Amino acid sequence: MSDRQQVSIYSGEEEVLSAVVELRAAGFRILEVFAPYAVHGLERAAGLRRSRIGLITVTAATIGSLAFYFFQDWVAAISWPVNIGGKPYSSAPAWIPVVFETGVLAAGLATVLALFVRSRLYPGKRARLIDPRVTDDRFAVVLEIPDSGFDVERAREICARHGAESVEETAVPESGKKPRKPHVSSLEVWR
Amino acid sequence: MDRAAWPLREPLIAGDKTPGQVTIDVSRPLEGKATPLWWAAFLVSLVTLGVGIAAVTYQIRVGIGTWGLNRTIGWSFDITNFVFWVGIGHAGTLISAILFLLRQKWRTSVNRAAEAMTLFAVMCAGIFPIIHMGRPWLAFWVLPYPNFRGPLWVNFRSPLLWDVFAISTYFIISAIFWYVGLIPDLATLRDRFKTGVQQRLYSFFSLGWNGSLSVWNRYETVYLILAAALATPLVLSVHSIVSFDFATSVVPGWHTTVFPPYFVAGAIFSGMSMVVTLMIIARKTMRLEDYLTHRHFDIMTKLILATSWMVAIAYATEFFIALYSGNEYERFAFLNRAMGPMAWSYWIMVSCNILVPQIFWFRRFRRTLPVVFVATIFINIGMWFERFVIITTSLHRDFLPSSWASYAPTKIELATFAGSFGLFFTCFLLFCRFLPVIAMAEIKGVLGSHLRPQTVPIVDEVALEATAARSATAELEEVAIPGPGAVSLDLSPEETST
Amino acid sequence: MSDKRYWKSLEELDARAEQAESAERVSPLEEPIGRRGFLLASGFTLASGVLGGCSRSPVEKAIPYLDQPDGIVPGRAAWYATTCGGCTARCGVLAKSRDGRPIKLEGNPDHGFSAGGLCAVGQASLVELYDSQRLGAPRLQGREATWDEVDREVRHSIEGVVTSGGRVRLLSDTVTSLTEQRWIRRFLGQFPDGRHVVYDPLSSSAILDAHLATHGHRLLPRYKLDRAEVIVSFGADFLGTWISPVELTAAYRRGRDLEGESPHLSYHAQLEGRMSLTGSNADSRVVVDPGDVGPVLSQLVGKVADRAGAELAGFGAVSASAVEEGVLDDLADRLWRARGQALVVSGSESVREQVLVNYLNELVGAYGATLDVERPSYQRQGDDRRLAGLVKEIQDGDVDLLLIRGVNPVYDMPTPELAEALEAVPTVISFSGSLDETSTRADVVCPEPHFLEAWGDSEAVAGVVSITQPVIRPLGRTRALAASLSAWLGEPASALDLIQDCWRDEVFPRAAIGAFQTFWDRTVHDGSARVTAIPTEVGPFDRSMVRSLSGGAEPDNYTLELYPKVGMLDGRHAHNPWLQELPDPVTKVVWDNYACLSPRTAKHLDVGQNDVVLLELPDGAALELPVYVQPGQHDRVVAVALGYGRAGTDRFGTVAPKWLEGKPTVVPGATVGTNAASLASLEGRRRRYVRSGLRVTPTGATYDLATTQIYHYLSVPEKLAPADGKDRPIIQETILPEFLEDRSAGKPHMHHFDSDLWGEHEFETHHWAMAVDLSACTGCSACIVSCQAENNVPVVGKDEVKRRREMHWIRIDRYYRGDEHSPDTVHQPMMCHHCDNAPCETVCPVTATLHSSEGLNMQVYNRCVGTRYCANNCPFKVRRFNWFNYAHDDKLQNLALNPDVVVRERGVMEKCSFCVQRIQEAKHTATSQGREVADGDIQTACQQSCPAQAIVFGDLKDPESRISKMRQDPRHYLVLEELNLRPSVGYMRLVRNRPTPASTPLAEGEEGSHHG
Amino acid sequence: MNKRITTLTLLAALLLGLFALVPKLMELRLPGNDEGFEPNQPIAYSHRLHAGELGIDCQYCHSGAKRSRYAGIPSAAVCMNCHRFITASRSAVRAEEMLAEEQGREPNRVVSPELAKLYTAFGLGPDLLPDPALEPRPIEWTRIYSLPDFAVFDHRPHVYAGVACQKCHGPVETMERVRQVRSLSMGWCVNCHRSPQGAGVAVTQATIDCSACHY
Repeated sequence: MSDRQQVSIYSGEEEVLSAVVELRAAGFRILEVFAPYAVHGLERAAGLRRSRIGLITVTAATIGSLAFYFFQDWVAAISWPVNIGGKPYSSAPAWIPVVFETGVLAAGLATVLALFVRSRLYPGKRARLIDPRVTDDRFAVVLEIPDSGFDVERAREICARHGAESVEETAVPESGKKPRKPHVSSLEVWR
Repeated sequence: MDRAAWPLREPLIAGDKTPGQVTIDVSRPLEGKATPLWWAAFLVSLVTLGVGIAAVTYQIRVGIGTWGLNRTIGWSFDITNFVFWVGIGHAGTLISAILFLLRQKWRTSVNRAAEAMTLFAVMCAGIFPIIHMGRPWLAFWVLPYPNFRGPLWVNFRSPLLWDVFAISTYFIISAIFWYVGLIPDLATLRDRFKTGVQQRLYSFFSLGWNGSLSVWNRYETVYLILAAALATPLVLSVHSIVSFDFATSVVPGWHTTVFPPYFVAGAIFSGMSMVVTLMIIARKTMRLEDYLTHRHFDIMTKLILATSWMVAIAYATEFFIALYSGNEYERFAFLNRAMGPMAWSYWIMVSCNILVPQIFWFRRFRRTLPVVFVATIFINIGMWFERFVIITTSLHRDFLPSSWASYAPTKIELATFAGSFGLFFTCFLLFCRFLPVIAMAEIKGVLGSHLRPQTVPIVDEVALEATAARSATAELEEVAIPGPGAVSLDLSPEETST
Repeated sequence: MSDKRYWKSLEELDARAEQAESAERVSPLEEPIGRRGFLLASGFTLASGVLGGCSRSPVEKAIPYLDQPDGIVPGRAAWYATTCGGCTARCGVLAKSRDGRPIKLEGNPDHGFSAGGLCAVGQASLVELYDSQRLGAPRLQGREATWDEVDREVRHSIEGVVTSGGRVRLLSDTVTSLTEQRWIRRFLGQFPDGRHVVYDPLSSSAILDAHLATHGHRLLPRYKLDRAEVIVSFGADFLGTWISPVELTAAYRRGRDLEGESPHLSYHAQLEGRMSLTGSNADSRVVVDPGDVGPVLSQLVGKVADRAGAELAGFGAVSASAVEEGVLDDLADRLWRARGQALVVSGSESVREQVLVNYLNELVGAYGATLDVERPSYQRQGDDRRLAGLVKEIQDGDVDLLLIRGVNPVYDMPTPELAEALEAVPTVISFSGSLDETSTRADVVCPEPHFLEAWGDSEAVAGVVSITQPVIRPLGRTRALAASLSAWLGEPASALDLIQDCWRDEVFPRAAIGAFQTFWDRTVHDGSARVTAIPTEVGPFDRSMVRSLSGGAEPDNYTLELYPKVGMLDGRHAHNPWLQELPDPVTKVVWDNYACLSPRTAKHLDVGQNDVVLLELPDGAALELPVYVQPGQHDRVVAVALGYGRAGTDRFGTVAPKWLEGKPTVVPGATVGTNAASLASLEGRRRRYVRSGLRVTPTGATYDLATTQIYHYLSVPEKLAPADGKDRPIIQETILPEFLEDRSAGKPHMHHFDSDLWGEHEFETHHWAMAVDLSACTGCSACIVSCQAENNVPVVGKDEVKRRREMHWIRIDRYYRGDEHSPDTVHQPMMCHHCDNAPCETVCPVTATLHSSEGLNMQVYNRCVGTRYCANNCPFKVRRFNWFNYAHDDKLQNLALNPDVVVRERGVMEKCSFCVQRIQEAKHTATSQGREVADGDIQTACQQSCPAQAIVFGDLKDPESRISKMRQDPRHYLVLEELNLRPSVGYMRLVRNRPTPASTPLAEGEEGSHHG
Repeated sequence: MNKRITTLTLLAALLLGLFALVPKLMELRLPGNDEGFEPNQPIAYSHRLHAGELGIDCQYCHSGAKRSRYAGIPSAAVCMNCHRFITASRSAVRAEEMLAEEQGREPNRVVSPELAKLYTAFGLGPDLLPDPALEPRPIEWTRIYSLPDFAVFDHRPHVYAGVACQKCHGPVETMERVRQVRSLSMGWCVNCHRSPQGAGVAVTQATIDCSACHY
């Protein structure tokens, strides 16, 4: 793992998109891209997989719904069955609204929690910014500079061709955690 | 508007904005001193809220008898306000979630404010079921918590309990949705403000967001899940459940199966109107003319017109079914609505909800904001009266003529109602002052959309497939964003991609 | 109640916080509380509240008797038979006493004539015992005194009068007590000119006088309504306020029994000018101006005499009358056909009319059959002629010593000069228990105890003697009339001794029993005893006074009819909050009197309900009153209730809850209602409550009346009526001929889907249910007060009623059907139906209302959070909500609370519980006796009090129970059956005794409904 | 790193503190739960002596239990049934007798200080004869078992069902001073009603209808 990286800054989404496509095609390894807003296609251009957070949503929804279905049935038919309006103790149709709501609630909470945990977002976290403008209107592409075989000129040339405002080589931030699982994308560094 | 300059379609955002300008424009109201107009509005809201708090405090101290209710009419202003606010609260999620699903890009200008409106409206709504209780200090008894009473649980058959779950879920999910949407903007603000309490707060709540693409990737998925899988069914369910309060009862005029869709349509109708009202105010006061263009109002008023017709059909259906049912109590209930002692409320409802929106057939009115403003206010009055009609006129004359009664609100009720507006606007004004009213990160994404086709360029795709050997390209699937023509509400023909 | 102090509400917590705050204030830090200080204080109070809540509940003391009296078990009620003192009817009551204080009165089923029921007034007289404004000590010249002082003073006056030979007059209402009569005789006997003048504000003087004319004896016959097949009443409100309503209602009911193999229904025709409770129950009601009754009676006499073949020598000419010939022919036919079983009654104050009534009764053979003159009633003995004489004497300053007992002439005499004249009487002694209009003008007030705290006796009906026994230690230093008189005669003795003496001498010889003590003990135990009546010598019917009457009311002017209201009577109960809030059975108005106008008259005068009109009589008497539009009233009649406008009723100003928009029930210095006594007259030595020549003028002012019902018809307003129904099938009724053919006659055609989507819950042990016989219910409203007393139902005040928040658990819905000028009236008691498929239960979020294993719809107050959803969803609207804390304004009246029923906090829902406390008590009693609960063990409060026995309660699981059999009766129906609520309360169809269903023209518009 | 240590230390301290609070927290009870209430009574009446040692039946004094809702606190007259004759403990009497024998006199009446309070309540002097100076005054006991007003408890059905007094009141016969041994919470009532066999009762289920207690 190298401790150097190349950072190029762009001011438009078209520029960054084309730069990323070409950089990757040229065999450069993109450590991370920073964007002020979601640019369609950029994730895929940078080689990211789709998130599987949806699985968590489905699981949580199922658990939330089932738990509350059985809880309601237990409350009404087992814990303390009472005759309410002559209805049967197990009045399944009446449980549906709450089952639905608890399913949605559990799913929503779990999904967002998953996002935060997976992306290590937590309140009060100090943001590690590649450039103060990336939350405003600039895009940044971070290339890995391997210990050898990095064609600095080529990289600079591609970036400049795609409208990079600046291209710099910098050190990988020191406190950046080492990736726990090396096979996972090195984008980890920028979490 | 010079249409020639924009060959494809009228732009969503006027003034040829760049992302940086968006940041500047949206952040402007948050920086520096508040305008006198803001202060005036805030003070008025705060005073109204104070009046409301005083009224509620008085009511809780003295008794619910300080409301004009009686043994026949157990609910009136309280639940009317509740349903009204819940209805208002529906537009936020609708605009955010459903329009997001339908890829209606114009939503980006209004979704943030609409979501905030949802939250505040649900807050206002949630207050009423609590304070309408005779013993609000025991409101926690509606929660199923373990206890030393046997244990004694709650009654899951009660629509009111469904409400508890529906409203709290709706509030939580809406809050999450809103907050998740805010995170990138908070980060923008954090980085724009260099110091100060505000900056520290933005920093705290922006969760260390740094715009990294991997997080954006996950974020987009979560946002889609929240919108598509959760918020959309939720928004439909919540008002359905609210309508169950009435639909599952035996009261003629309440006991109606058409209520769930009727209530949802009504909620969207009223919510949209409220959004339009607020956006017109925000546009003027916060100088967001470029972001809230006539096109936005054009689309929204069309939606209002459509939902107005849905509501009209519901009114007609109700009447028809009552007459067709052969149930004399049911028939009477509806005749009484239209011609009984409280017919005035019925006719206010009909004129505001059905007649007034018909002006939106005309493009000229749709784009004349003062007209739109007045019309939407009338619609909200009408929608308030719709709930009042359903609740009060059904209750006031039910089965036994001996128990028929009439209703007039007391000062306390009026003050409480006003107070809920105070709360709403206080929250909304604070929101305008301290948080970006326009979703910057989203609007930046659609700035040039009128010039661009909607899908990711296929050429790039092919090149990518071919060259990125290292990555697991096999797993990359076409992020097939449906062409808007396929599923669009067909309200914005301009959106059709070239 | 015990003095437990749990904090159960925020207010109480706040009250503690205030205490804590005041503790804070005495701290030496004398600085004004700043923000920090405030926070500190609020934090402290909050903490103290929380700690107070978490630590030990407030410590209670338990103070047992030092020596527990025999027969008293703490926590267990004891029942004592006694005699009601609510009016002069003197019904038998059972007083329920818990821990030494009476908490409920009920009818005594073993009593000689009242037969188990008890009217609203009787029920409510309980709360008067705990009236803190009752006098607790005698008064002398306007200040409190001791009995010794009073006795010395009175004896001094007596001596003076005895020596001077001055006039002594005792003015009292009807005295049925033998002991009192004895001592009055003895007391007055010591004076050369001592006289007892009996004065009934609700007088039957004309009947007594008429009998003097026709039978040679001034007597009030006993009316045997149960024996009458045909009852024709000329304005006599015998089911409401006339002579002895409980007795008469019970008898009326016995004559109208539809259960059993041979149902029979007496025929009741009512000819009256206003809509009385009795008229509302009549099979046939004829509207006639009371001023026209004379000619109508004469004509009827002519027709009946015709059929009887009686000669009418000297009767005089009979002219056409205000009533159609055909109607009178029909009545005459019916009377004649039912001779020997027919009865004519009249509430008229005219002796000449009453003589005609007597003659009619004589013609149809009522005497000896439906009228008992040998064993008459003593319930009303007032003599208007002597009263008029006394008034003149007083005004002339001829009376030297005046004793006033049980009446309030300054209030209810039409002679305003009387008050001044009284001042001029050298000595006025009042026996009033409170400071009323008259006793405040008395020199000496010797308060009598409430009937629940004193010994007393009575012979209200010849041959039926009853005992009044104390059920509580007297709350004040009061003394019974007989004891006072005996003390002044120099023979002081306790009331008990005096009664026993009297009974030993006068009553015991008439009883066929061995020993006095046995007789006494048995009578005290039973409450009443039958003894040989003192024979009344009645001569043969003397026809000489029977003269036809002609003339009639002037068509250009209105006729004023002053009438007593059920509950308020002559005004002696005006300080009773329960009765003030008791809806009038017909008008449903509370807390006020008003001028009843017919709908047509109201339209003619262009006034509506709440518009104030000025009533003026030719003699100058005038009064302003709000209008109440009364369907079924004669167009020329204006009816005004007596008994209102009592001094001191502004005490009720504090009854209603105080809040921003709350209005006091009565403003300080004002009175509840208006005193209409000034409109009466004492002309011709006769009190007249019917006055002709009335002028009515709208004043333009308005005054809000509070009613518990604002829409009065069974049919919905015409313009809102759906095609298939104006009349709601809530009341089902039929007519006798159809009923005799088919017992299910009157059942409407309804498509009823009688099955459930799910299985029913089984009730294993009991399934409590109730049935109300609409043919029996008269609407007298006794059940309302009985329920109020039993279940601690609060009084909420006029403003709350106006806001439609009355709290009565049982109400009586009164509906008119048909033409507003002569409608049919029905009374339908409505209470919680305890539906097995209860809509209220499913909607409660906290399970505060649910079904018991015995079929009860339970309302758990302490679980209720007060969403009111249950009330909204109740089709019968029988749920009541505590909008405020409705406390007794008179704290002493808290002693009337039933400790077996919890007092509900504000913010909770309440409703009829089927008297679950009685069910529990009966079950526990049965358990302790090792048996099952038997049918009839449990009587709900409403059922017990019902003079007509219209309410039946019991167990559906017992196939032999009365309720099970009633549920099987084809006459039984369920209200709103089509909703499949499976209510446990059912009704027995109303059957009217008439040949054809009355034509039912539609009601006009939305009369009577006022929407603000 | 320092930060992490600080955080951990703080967390540990918090946990430790919570752990220390546990016994205190265990003592905290919900409002209305007066379990363990053991007040001083105006007369130090010993249930251990009367019900335990002497074996007097509970219902001898608390006779309301099968006749009424309330078992009742006995009227002072019930005490006098015995204490008209027994005025002090046997040992005290014997001591006086011995002393009297020693001094060669008639033994004086010995009145224990606690019983003296009973006699005073009756207005009796030291000689157990009415003392005109003393006004009879009932004894003010401190109530231990008490339910809120909204709950009705009736002793009768429980006594007739054969529920032993001790089931709810604990081993009163061993208590010198009576202590509330049950929470009297609704759950405690209901759970016994659900399976009354635990209370040594033949019936299989007692009612758990709300209206059994709340009306």
